[in-house]
Amino acid sequence: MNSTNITKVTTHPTQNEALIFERSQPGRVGYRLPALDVEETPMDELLPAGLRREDELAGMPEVSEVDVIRHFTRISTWNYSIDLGLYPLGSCTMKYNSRLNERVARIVGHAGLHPLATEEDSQGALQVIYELQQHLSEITGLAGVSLQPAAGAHGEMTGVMLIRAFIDARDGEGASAQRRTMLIPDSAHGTNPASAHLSGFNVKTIKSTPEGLTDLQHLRELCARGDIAGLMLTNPNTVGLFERNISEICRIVHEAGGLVYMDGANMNALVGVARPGDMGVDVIHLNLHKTFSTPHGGGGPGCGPCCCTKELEPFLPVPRIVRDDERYRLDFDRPQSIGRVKAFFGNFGMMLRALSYIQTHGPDGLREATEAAVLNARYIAEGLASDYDKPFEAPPMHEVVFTDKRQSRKGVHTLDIAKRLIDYGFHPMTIYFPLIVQGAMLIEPTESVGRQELDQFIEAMRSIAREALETPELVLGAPHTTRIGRLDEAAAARKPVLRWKPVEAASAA
Amino acid sequence: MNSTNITKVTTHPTQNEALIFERSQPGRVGYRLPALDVEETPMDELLPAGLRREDELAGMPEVSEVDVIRHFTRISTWNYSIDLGLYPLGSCTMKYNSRLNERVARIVGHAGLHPLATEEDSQGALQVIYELQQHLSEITGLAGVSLQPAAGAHGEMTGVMLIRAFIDARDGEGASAQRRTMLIPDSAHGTNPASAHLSGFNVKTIKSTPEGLTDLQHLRELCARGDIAGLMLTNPNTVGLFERNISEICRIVHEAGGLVYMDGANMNALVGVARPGDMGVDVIHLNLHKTFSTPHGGGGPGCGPCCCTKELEPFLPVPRIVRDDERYRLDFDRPQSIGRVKAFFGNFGMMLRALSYIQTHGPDGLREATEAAVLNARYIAEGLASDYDKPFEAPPMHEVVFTDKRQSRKGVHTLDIAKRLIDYGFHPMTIYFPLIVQGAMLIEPTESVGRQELDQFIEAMRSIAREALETPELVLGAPHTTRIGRLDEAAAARKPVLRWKPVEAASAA
Amino acid sequence: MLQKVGLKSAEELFSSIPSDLLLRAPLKTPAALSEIELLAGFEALGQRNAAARRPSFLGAGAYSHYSPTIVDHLIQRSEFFTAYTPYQPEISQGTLQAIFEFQTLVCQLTGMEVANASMYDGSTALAEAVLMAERVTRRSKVVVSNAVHPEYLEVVNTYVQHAGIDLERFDFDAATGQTAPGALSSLDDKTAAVVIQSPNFFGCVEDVQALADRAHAVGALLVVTVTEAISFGLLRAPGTCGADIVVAEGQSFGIPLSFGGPYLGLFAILERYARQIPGRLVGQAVDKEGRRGFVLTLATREQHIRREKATSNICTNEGLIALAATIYLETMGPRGVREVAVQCAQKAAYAARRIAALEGFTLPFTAPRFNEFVVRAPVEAAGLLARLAGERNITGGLALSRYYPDRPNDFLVCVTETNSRREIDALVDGLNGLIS
Amino acid sequence: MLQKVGLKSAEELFSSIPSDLLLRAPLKTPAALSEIELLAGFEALGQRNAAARRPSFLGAGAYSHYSPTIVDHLIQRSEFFTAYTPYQPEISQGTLQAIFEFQTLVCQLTGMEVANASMYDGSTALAEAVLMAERVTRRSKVVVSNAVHPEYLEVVNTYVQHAGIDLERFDFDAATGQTAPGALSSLDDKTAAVVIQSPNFFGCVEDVQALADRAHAVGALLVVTVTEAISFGLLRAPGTCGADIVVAEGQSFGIPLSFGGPYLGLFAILERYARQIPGRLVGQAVDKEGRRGFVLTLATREQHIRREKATSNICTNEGLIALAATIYLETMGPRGVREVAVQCAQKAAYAARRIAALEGFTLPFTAPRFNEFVVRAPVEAAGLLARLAGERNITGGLALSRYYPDRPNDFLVCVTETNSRREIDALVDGLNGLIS
Ligand SMILES: Cc1ncc(COP(=O)(O)O)c(C=O)c1O
Ligand SMILES: Cc1ncc(COP(=O)(O)O)c(C=O)c1O
Repeated sequence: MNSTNITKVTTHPTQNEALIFERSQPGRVGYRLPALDVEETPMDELLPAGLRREDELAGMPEVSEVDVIRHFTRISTWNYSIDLGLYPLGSCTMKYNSRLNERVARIVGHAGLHPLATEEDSQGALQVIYELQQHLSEITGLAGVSLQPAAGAHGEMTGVMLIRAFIDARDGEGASAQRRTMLIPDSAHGTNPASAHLSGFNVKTIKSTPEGLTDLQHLRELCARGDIAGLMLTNPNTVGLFERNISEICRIVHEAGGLVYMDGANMNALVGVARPGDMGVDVIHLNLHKTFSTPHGGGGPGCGPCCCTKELEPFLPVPRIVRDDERYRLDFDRPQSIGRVKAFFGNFGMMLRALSYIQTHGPDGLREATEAAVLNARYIAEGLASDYDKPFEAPPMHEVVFTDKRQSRKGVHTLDIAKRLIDYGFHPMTIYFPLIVQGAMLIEPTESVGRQELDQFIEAMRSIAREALETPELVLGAPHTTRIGRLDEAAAARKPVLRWKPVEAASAA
Repeated sequence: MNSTNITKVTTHPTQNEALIFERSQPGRVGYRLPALDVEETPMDELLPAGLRREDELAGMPEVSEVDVIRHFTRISTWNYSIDLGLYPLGSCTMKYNSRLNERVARIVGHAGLHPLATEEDSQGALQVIYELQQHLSEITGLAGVSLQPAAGAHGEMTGVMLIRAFIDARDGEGASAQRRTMLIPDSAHGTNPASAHLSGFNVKTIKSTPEGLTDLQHLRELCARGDIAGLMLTNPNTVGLFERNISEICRIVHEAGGLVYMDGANMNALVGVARPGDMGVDVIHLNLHKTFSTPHGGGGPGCGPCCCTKELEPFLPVPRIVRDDERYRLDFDRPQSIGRVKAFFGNFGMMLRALSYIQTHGPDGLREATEAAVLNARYIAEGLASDYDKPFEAPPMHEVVFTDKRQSRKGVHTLDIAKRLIDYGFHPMTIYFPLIVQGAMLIEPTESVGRQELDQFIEAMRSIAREALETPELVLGAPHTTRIGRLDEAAAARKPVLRWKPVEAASAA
Repeated sequence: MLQKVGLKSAEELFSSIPSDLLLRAPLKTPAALSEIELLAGFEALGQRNAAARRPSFLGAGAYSHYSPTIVDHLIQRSEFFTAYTPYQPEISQGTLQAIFEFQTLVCQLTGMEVANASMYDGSTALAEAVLMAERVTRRSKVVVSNAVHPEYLEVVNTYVQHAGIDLERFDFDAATGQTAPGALSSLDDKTAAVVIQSPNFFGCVEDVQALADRAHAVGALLVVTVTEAISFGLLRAPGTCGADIVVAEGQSFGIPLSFGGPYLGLFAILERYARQIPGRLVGQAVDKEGRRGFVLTLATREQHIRREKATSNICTNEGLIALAATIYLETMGPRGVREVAVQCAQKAAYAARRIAALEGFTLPFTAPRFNEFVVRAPVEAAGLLARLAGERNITGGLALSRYYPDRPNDFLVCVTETNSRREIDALVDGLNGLIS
Repeated sequence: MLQKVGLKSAEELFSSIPSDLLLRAPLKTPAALSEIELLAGFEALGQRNAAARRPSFLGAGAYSHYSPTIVDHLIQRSEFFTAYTPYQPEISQGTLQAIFEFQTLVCQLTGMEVANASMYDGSTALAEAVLMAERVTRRSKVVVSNAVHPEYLEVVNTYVQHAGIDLERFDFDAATGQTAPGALSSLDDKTAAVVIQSPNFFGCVEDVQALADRAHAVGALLVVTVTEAISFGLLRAPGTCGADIVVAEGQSFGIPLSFGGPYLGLFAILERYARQIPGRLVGQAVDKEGRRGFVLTLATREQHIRREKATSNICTNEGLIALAATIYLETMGPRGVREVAVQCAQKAAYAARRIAALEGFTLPFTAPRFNEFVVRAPVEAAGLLARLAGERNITGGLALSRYYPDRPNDFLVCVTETNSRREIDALVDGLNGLIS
């Protein structure tokens, strides 16, 4: 007898919350507005009928306030979140999102400020931006900072465009047209080549060495061809290793006339310990939603500041936020600027949070966070070494990658291990990234977790390793404890259903 | 093979969150305070050593901020709550707690106001209290209102003391000493007799009729003895029926020289429809945390205003909040007052929320809420009539009581049905109250639920009724889907463990 | 739905109510407001509470302490604030475990053995303590210090007026401000309890042990009240000085001032009296598979079982506020609670020193203090404080004439960690400036 | 723990970093602040943003709308705001279902068939739309109206500068303020798209259908941008007027102004282009037992699979803001969205009427409008608005000289449901008073 079946009830309201559209009841409302307090203009005078919509927004849900509350409270329980525990998504730096920062971002003087208020009327906000720029400059060792980009990839695009603008200015449009190659390691995040492409570069891939580092030899070869605009490097790289030849790498690229872009997604391993600017890096983006703790929000918003050397600074997006004595102002007068990458000034709400993070930690706290992040990753590396294969020998920085080589011999793959981890109460690690590691499992604990929970995680992973040997079907069938099992993603992509439709309409279609 | 066992993992962090004391790690802190900014006084000068504590608060937990966040987020998931769905605890009026009211209560001008600020400095708060008094007076039809009591039982105590003070004043201490009997129906809530006792009354129980109403004959008999101070009556009563003889009841009690106290816990059935003052009631308490939607908070805080007739008003607790033209002030000059029942002015934060509730609804909205609450209870009464026995014929007001008579023939009792309801995703109803109904199941849906969910609830209850017949062991063993099963309450009471102790201390003890 | 239940109109829902009792017109309450309007209205009312935004030295039973941001955030989890009393333990373990932690923390702070799940506030907790002392000792006289918060005394008076308890008052030493064990002349074998507050209403720390010894000598209990619970961080725990019942106002643990409530009554006792304690108790339990959980326990003390013979009439208590205090205490931890206490005491000492040095001002009491002290001004205090508020925008403290007409020039100053040195200096300056 | 991993000191953690690269001194960032100090600091900065608390008639791409209280409350559920992109569907169904609802709502509002899970904001969404039009049509010329938000135009310029796309601009009619189909002279078979905004930057509602017809006649797409998304509540949906791609700024749906971000890019298209859409898509799926769930889908368009050949480089999007907009829209419902739109239009009409009646002021454009309109003052607008702010405490609108030096006296006024009649009257009074 299967005890799950007899006791499981299939009508549980929280477990079966429908789409809001399916809960709609004509006539229900969840809002209350004040009555119109001006003389009404006849509708036809207001807008000709031909310009008005006629469908009365049919199909939008009609529900009460408590319906909405229950709807979202219920479906929220289907999510894992940092506040429930370790969220070891490698490369994503799922650290604790301080509630203080949320409070800061909601201060009326900030949250209620219109972006087109005059400089005079927005001195506080401009100061926030200016100070954060200063701090990020200090942290990265790079002089120029723009906070305009909305996320990491956006910062990449901005940074790569800086490189292009710089080279065009340096070499002249004609000559620089010969430099259209951007080197990117095979281990890089997908946004790197995509961003390079957006800026009109051709991507060439550099190999990694068996130790997991950039292949210097290959780099030299590629650089020798005279067409390189630059290199996009992640450091520590996406397998969690510091590119110990970074200075040499920068030298090679620079000597070949190129510039070095650093993907700063992994800055949580470096803040307060080492600075990209000191390594020879020319441009970097940061992810405030990783290193500086602004909430990931189920997929954003982010903020992807672009930091660069003095030489590149003239090319940063306009407007720049600058200080004249005690006054902050917008500087649009940057003739060499690549232009605007976003309306207004970027994701200001995230800047408030990041500044709050920096002020809360102080210089020592920032360094301590880095130390803890690295130590925690080391601890996991050590704890799992006996049960999982590590593709690279070197001790990792803030994240560690394993492969499923050993487990896959029994037919258990990374995906299965990840899903089984859910049963153990943890969010899975990043899987199948970086691409250069077979069945990669990239684990980043961050500093926001204590030893007790690290031990629980290690124990869970080791237990899964044992299960993979002894009861592989348990792992292959996971997760067993969630509302729904593994979903058929292939079928979903084959015949995509991307929106809800009313039953009649859906069946008619 | 039992599929639960193979897939269930016992180390799940969220499911196994320990007591915070068990997570303590020496040296961890979760707070940050500014540095002391005044010259330090040597400790011995500040306080003699003999007055200082020496234990350094040993045993208190040392944890980080994220530890605290995860601790409470995790254990919170073990709770059911209104926001997850219907919470049909009869007599408790678990209606939706508006977020707007929470926001109102946190407005700095209110939340940051010290209770001993001068009248001049607290006019806004005094106005809030005054206006709420006025509205509650309008709603109950009773002239005098004190918001000082902190909960329903506290309001009862206050109200009963008013009765005593009134009688003492009317009859003179000597004569009134003969009137020490408070009549209370057998169906009353336990706080009623307890409050009467606190005020020095002897409780006599009145029987209910087979229809579930106060036995008028018995009431007359008891009143005939000349010693009654009053009657405490709940209306609608605790089986959800309106005491249709209420006017007659009041007449009988009044003629016998007593006063009528109405327990207003069930006012959600009457607001905007009928007023206790019009029925002849002399005193009533309200539960702002029921009828007026202030959050139940896992067991409080509440607010239990006491409303009374003009005749009783001089006896209300001091200070009264009164208005002189445009100014609000505290009136301490009430020589007949029973005195203070609480420091300061009562649970002001709850008053803000209740006032917000009244303002949000408006007169029509208040009545509509009442109608919906009653209609929903009727709908459930109707929906369950075929599967559960109803002890009383009459259609219910805002709540309906059933008995387990039919189910208990198969050995399934109210407790089992309640626990099984958990598996169906609902909080159980109030059980074994009122005491006059065998295996009472008292169901109060409130207005905060739509038909869809009522249907789900009815379906769940009917399904349990079927299970009780077909697979009673399923019901007897419930709940099956919770972290823990039924707890051994008897053992817990026999050898109570009421606090955590460090392991050494605990084992030494 | 009306149809489904066999009705034709909403009116018919109320057919069991005699028609002469039915309201014929809508209630005369205000018309429905939208969110925008309603918020604007409450904001405007808040603006009329001038004291709420002013640097303040008011204490006297309600204290301005900093509450870490996570406290208010966590209590707003739906799962906590929209649940009720954990009657169904399987589905309320979050609340139950939090209360169990709360009870433990209260024991640790007070040095007592058992604590309940909360009372309404400090004042009602004290009243219940007096009633409990009578139950435990079966004696009827209770001797109460005059240095207990005057509003607490009033509440005790109200609660015991019909309980057959004689309240006697004993005085404090006019020079030290401490209650004088010598004044306890009337203790005898009818005395159920001696009731004190420490730090007392005037901010003076009492010699709890000496008073406990006096009480115990006649077989009476010592009931200790604390209004400023942060003092637990620095002062000897009453439980280690002979207290039998400790009650306290828990508002200091991260709870907003909110014009006096909701606050939090702490109630802690010795284990041997556990079955006499009022209010709810949470205890540990196990399920059939031996898993630990928590339940409401010793319910036979309570009104829903024992009715008029219950240890109290309390039902709804201060659940969410107790949760807030629990989160506050766990976030602050032992170090944090101690540091707040030390800062309060240090800043109060600084303020007291500076005020005492002003021409014309004296501190009438000499006893050791925690964070409150009485100042005697050269002029009538209420007027002085009103001018300080109006001209300097500082709420300088509480004019004692509110409770003690015979102390026209005295006012009570409270200093906490939220008062910056700048504020203290401005207070001192203001007092000086308004007098000279 | 250091020991456990075989290290003696924290420094050793960084032994793979060449020692000459290691920082020798602490960072020169500010010293750590406590919560109290930090909040006070940000409050003080907030006070210096004078515009935030003033009645305001600023719009131009960012709008003051009322957001029901539950929106901000619900997005603060830990389960939403501390989760990330739903890579693991079994443990992210809350986020996924919410996005699926979001996509549906965006389709309903725009009248389009497919919407993605969000872009950074309206401006970048427009840039991506231009890039997509090029991909879809394999044509390289894009014709953009001069009445598109100037900052959006700048962003498009930046994005396309290396994409081999020629941007051509076409003008609006100086009298009506609408883009003139007649100005679309350069359309040809190299034209990938015609790009317009409606209501346009000057608040004028465009004749979308006519422009669509022109574009379609040469096989080009019509891209419609909307900065004031509440206009969907009243104006014909672009999808019913021939639009091929609709992008919008979703900030109007309950998102705070927050000095320009985070906002929300809406991106909606016809189904046939689905595999060319940038950004994330959530689709319906089933598990083995046939239960419905949701997953990220059509991932082969995206950078993590397709790398440089992806439809966009976007990864992190505006998840939480999309959630807020979803909650806003579901709370308001069709009636609420429409009522807000109608109130905006009504109040703007009232304001326009009153201002137009003022001596010296004119409204230069005659086209139908939604809730924004240009006013021509008798004096230089920036100075007038500065005086209005300083003397009357009203932010009267946006001086168009910021973007159009040739329009010194023009300013753009925006009126929403949050502007009370009193505020509008004060604006009118102020303008009148400062001129006469
Ligand atoms: C290594 C790396 N680079 C770039 C990115 C892109 O950042 P974003 O998602 O903020 O656009 C990510 C994040 O997902 C990343 O992990
Ligand atoms: C009928 C009835 N009377 C009185 C009370 C007591 O109210 P409170 O819990 O607020 O003290 C309750 C609530 O539990 C009740 O249901």
